[in-house]
Amino acid sequence: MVLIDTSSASVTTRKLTTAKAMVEGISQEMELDQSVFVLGEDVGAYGGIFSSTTGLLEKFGPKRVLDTPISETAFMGLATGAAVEGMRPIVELMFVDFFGVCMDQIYNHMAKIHYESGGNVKVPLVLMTAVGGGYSDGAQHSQCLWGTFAHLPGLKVVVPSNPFDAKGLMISAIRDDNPVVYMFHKGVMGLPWMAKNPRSLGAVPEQSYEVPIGKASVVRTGKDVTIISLSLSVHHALDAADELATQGVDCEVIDLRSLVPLDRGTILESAGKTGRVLVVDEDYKSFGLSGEIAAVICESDPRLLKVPFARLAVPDVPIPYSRTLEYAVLPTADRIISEIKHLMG
Amino acid sequence: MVLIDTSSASVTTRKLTTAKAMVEGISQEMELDQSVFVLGEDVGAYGGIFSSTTGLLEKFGPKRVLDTPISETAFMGLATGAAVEGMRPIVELMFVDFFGVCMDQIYNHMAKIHYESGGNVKVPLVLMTAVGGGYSDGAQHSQCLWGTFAHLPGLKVVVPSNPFDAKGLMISAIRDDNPVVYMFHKGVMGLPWMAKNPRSLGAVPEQSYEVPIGKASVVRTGKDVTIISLSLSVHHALDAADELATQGVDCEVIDLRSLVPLDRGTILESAGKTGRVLVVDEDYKSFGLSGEIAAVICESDPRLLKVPFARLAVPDVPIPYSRTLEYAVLPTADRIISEIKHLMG
Amino acid sequence: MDSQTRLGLYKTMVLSRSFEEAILRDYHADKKPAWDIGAGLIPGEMHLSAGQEPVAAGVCAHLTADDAVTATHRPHHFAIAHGMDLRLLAAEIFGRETGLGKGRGGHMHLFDPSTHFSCSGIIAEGYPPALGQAFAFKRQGKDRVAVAVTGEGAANQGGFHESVNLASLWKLPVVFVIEDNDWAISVPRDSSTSIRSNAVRASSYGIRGARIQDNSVEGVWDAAKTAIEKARAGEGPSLIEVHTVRLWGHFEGDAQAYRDDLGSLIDPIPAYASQLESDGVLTTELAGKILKEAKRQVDDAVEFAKSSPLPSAADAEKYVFA
Amino acid sequence: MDSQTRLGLYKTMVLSRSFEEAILRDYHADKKPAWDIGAGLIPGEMHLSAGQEPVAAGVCAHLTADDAVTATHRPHHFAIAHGMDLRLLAAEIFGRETGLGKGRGGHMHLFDPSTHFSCSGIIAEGYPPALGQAFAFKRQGKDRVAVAVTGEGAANQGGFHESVNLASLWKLPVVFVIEDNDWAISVPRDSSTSIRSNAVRASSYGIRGARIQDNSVEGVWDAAKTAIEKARAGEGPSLIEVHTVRLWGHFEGDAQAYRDDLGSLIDPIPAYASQLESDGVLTTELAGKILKEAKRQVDDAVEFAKSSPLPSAADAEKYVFA
Ligand SMILES: Cc1ncc(C[n+]2csc(CCOP(=O)(O)OP(=O)(O)O)c2C)c(N)n1
Ligand SMILES: Cc1ncc(C[n+]2csc(CCOP(=O)(O)OP(=O)(O)O)c2C)c(N)n1
Ligand SMILES: [Mg+2]
Ligand SMILES: [Mg+2]
Repeated sequence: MVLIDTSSASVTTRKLTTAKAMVEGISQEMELDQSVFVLGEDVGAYGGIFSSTTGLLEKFGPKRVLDTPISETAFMGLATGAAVEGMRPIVELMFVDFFGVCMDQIYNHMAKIHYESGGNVKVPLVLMTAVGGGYSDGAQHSQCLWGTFAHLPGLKVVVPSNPFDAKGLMISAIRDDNPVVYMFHKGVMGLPWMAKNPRSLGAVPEQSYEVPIGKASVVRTGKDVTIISLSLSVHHALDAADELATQGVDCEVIDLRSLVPLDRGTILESAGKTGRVLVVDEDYKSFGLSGEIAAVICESDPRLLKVPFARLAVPDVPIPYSRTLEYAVLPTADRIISEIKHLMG
Repeated sequence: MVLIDTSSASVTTRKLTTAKAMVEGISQEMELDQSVFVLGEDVGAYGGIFSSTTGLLEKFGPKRVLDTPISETAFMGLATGAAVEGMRPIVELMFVDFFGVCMDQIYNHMAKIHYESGGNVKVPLVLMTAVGGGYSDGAQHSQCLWGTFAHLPGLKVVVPSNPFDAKGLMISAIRDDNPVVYMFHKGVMGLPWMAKNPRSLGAVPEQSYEVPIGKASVVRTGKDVTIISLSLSVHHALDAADELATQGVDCEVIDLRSLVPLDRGTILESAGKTGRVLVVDEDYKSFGLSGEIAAVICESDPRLLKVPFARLAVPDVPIPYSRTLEYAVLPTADRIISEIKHLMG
Repeated sequence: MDSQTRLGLYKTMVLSRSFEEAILRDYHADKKPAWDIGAGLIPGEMHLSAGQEPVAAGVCAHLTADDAVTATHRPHHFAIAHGMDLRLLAAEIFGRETGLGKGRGGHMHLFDPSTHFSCSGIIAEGYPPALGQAFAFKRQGKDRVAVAVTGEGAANQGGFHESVNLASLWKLPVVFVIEDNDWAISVPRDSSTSIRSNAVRASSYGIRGARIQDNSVEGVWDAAKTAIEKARAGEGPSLIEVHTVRLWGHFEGDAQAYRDDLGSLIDPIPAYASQLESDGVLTTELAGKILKEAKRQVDDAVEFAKSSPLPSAADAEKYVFA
Repeated sequence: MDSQTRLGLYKTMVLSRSFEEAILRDYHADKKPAWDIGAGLIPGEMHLSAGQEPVAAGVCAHLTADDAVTATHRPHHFAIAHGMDLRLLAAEIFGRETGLGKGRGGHMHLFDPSTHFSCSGIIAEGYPPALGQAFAFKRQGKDRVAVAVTGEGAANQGGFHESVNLASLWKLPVVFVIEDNDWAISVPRDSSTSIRSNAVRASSYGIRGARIQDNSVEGVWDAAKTAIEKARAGEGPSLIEVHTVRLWGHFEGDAQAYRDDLGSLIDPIPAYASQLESDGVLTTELAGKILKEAKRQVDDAVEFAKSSPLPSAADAEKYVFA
């Protein structure tokens, strides 16, 4: 389904960080389509606190790359209104943790207008936002919250884990006629000032391409156990799978890439194959993604599961500041390994 | 666990509506404890749009029952700050649908301060709010959203379905040293201007009593199938169970009463007994309560389920205005019956 | 002001009132004997704007269908003054498949692409999207404007502050309108607002502010003329507060026990009629013709609505995504 | 102003600066060679207040530990001026079990019951809880006050508007303080705020507003004196904006490439020292003693922090509920 064949000779790729891949996707769409513009806090001269807009101001100027006041309700709504009038805004919420100051604009307006209008009004925009912890930013700057967004109808929710997907999903999101929440984990951006992560740098085609929204990716095939994950946790899952392989456990790793739509087919197929499922989710455990996956499986057929369903997620505690505590609640490769061992009995 | 023995001769009960029972709980606590006060929009002379505060202004005066401006961020935060200084506010968010204008105060402050302070600061307050649809109030005034609140750590979430629980849970909530979100469905209040509902009127002790937070109630025992539900849907579930009984299907009905804490024990016990589970939930289907229950069951033991897990919830669509559409997405007794028949094979 | 304009204002107000009187009848008709808000041909909350017509008429007289209006939970007078097709409006209120939103939205959620009209059931939250419409108009190089409406109660919501500041900063062609009807449900203005006039608040944002007393449609017309011309000319936003009157309660069914000034309310429509009559612009006969024509349009719209099909339950999940 | 008071202001500023210099050193010490925000003894974002000490010193001089202060993501100067135990503060910043919040909160989330101090990492959202503290004080019949702080960038957030309106309406004993350091991360004031001075906005709420230029600690002291006395006397809230200076970047690691006025910034502490010296209140010797005493306290606190245990991973789920 990926609309570019990266093995073809005509495709030129370079290694880019996730952040640079995202920006390239935005930039290419801005060149193609005058109605695309970017707004948010510190997206201009600063280039985005997590480098999601670096260089765009220089390239496209202040009429298309706009620093806003710290007025999320006003500028989220501005994005919605501009989208209604035919523009295609990309609006950044600096940290997803700030959703509470503007959630009404997001879920009562952006998300619902298309439905309330009986399909007569479209709201094509991208709401991009930084998620995730692991660097001691505390309870108000470290959350994932994709479960919160996915629970409310009317928003697509995409969560890239690597440079290739980041660019392709950004392009798809911009071209989508719906509001798409694009959640990028700070830890996958490849930022020079955060813990280095080899999977945050990868081959990205120069050309424009789409990664379809709603299609999970089986990033590692295996027969013993299925790890369903997304965003930074995919990296940990792959690290764990590498380690487990040396111990004779063959893990399949699924990168969901999008929560809405959720790729139920890929989940069910893999669960059916391995009979053992671990969800690894950096969002809060209860009433979120991990539960939804349990429901998907057991409303299809609970007998798919040879052993009890398992989930590794933040155990319903605000993200602690101190590193010892934070790493006690975040999913890590080590904890994935021990969960898998437990599943293997 | 209910701290009053309603069968005892010394207990005097009267039939009250849920709204009156709630108000009585508030009123008795206000008499006992000077630090309890009530604030919100139209809670004074109007008595609460859904009669959650009727008569309190007359009884306790404007220093303890305060109409606020339409400034939810300011007055939610006011409640939090007052609680930190030793008061016990009851703050009303008129419709839960408005959470988006003040969610930051709720989940970044009210919910997290206790944790962030390392347990040094307590935030004892009740956030009460009206939920639910069924009377054509459209996409911005008809939601339940308990899944949204339950997903975020630090808030207890209670959801009474009847007058007895409404009073007892209110008293427990006021006495609790944590922020408790108290969600009352408009359809269970027994309002004279809404569709009548016999279960919204019931025997309520005159005395003060607590209903413990975190304990589900098995409101009907049965052996064939478990219906797990809450709030207004419990009434529909009981109606469906009555009807199904005449057809030889014996339903157990669980009223969760609280989402946080979630009474996993009662869920697992019943699922283990019947092997057939239907969750009936007026909140959105995906990434919410119904998924969480699936996870609870299948992380314990997927073989508890003799047939696939089933859930009847709002199918991820904004609540439509037109009655035909709204009743096509809400859980109704008829749809519960057909789901159960399907489960019974 | 010329007579044609004055008559135009009068006609708009009469049309709006006639429409709401018809809705009022049908809203209450089939909720008896036990009044049930969810019952009848028109269920749900119903916020009528009777008394506030001068605000909508005075403002919208300066707009074309290319200009945007975002209204509140009390939207009919603005929808009608801005030229919404009455049939689509009525059919939406009756929850029909032929309605503006195919029955999905209802009376607080009207979205009309052909008049760039929208509204919201969340107070003050109609302001921010209006900024975006104005932003788009500006980028598209048009002199179109966006009008954003709230009540005086809503002006104490954070979205108000953020929106007016941002519009001023970016010199967006927006006209902010506050309908001060003295009440926010049961809460009087002096229990919600720390100052007497929201026009004062304009100075917090470096924009022009005006307050129109007496619910005067011509006063509104004047102030809106200036504000809209300035917005079209690229001079940025203005704020207009109108002291108006809520004739019929917050929503239908509101007994208004909290209010004891009901006897002193002045209905602006007969008041304006007398003024026009004493100025020789209107005669009893012409007034009759205007009313008759309004009723004809309204009857047609209501008839259209009632004879339209309800949406099919099978389609309930349509339109979540484009 | 008497010499003791002036010296007191100076000492407070020096203590705050000394503390932040120590934090600055330890923050950067172990993040090299590849600077990693999550590494080292003090990980995470670090917003230091150097340059803004006059605001905290001038305001808090009028408070006792019974009064409340809610500060921002940049809270140290207020925490220190309001008398927070330096050991608890340092240990929290180092993420230790002995910290104010047992290492759960971190530098943006300081909650001190003994000085009624709190802060928030969400801009402007510290205002609303301050109203509640003031409300409680009023109900308890005490003349205690609550001081609520934001930056000039935060003043464009909805919570600002709602809070000031409500405080005015209910005549709550709150003093709103705006630290205008010209910048909100990379966004200069004139790109965020549609007017020159937030003191103007006070008139939108019918309260007193003052703006202090030149980062003058004595100017702040004067204005705060009036505001706090009025609040204690039941005369309701005031707003004070101080034009101050952010000496060290938004957070540590901020290269400030967006800013070209760094050369012209005036450090208020040496500036005040010279003023006090030329007024004969301070000598070089006394200044040395003050600095030495400050450093002693800071060293003690940092030593306490570093020698304290880290929280145990097993306790991560404690304290979600009381
Ligand atoms: C954010 C939010 N809070 C509360 C409400 C409930 N509510 C609906 S209308 C209303 C009163 C609005 O008063 P005002 O703005 O003066 O408008 P009016 O009804 O007088 O036209 C309230 C409180 C809401 N819709 N949205
Ligand atoms: C609601 C919200 N939006 C955005 C941010 C990110 N942020 C943190 S500090 C800051 C700038 C604040 O500027 P100002 O209020 O002037 O305070 P200063 O940093 O200058 O002290 C921003 C945008 C936030 N913390 N909260
Ligand atoms: Mg009003
Ligand atoms: Mg600043």
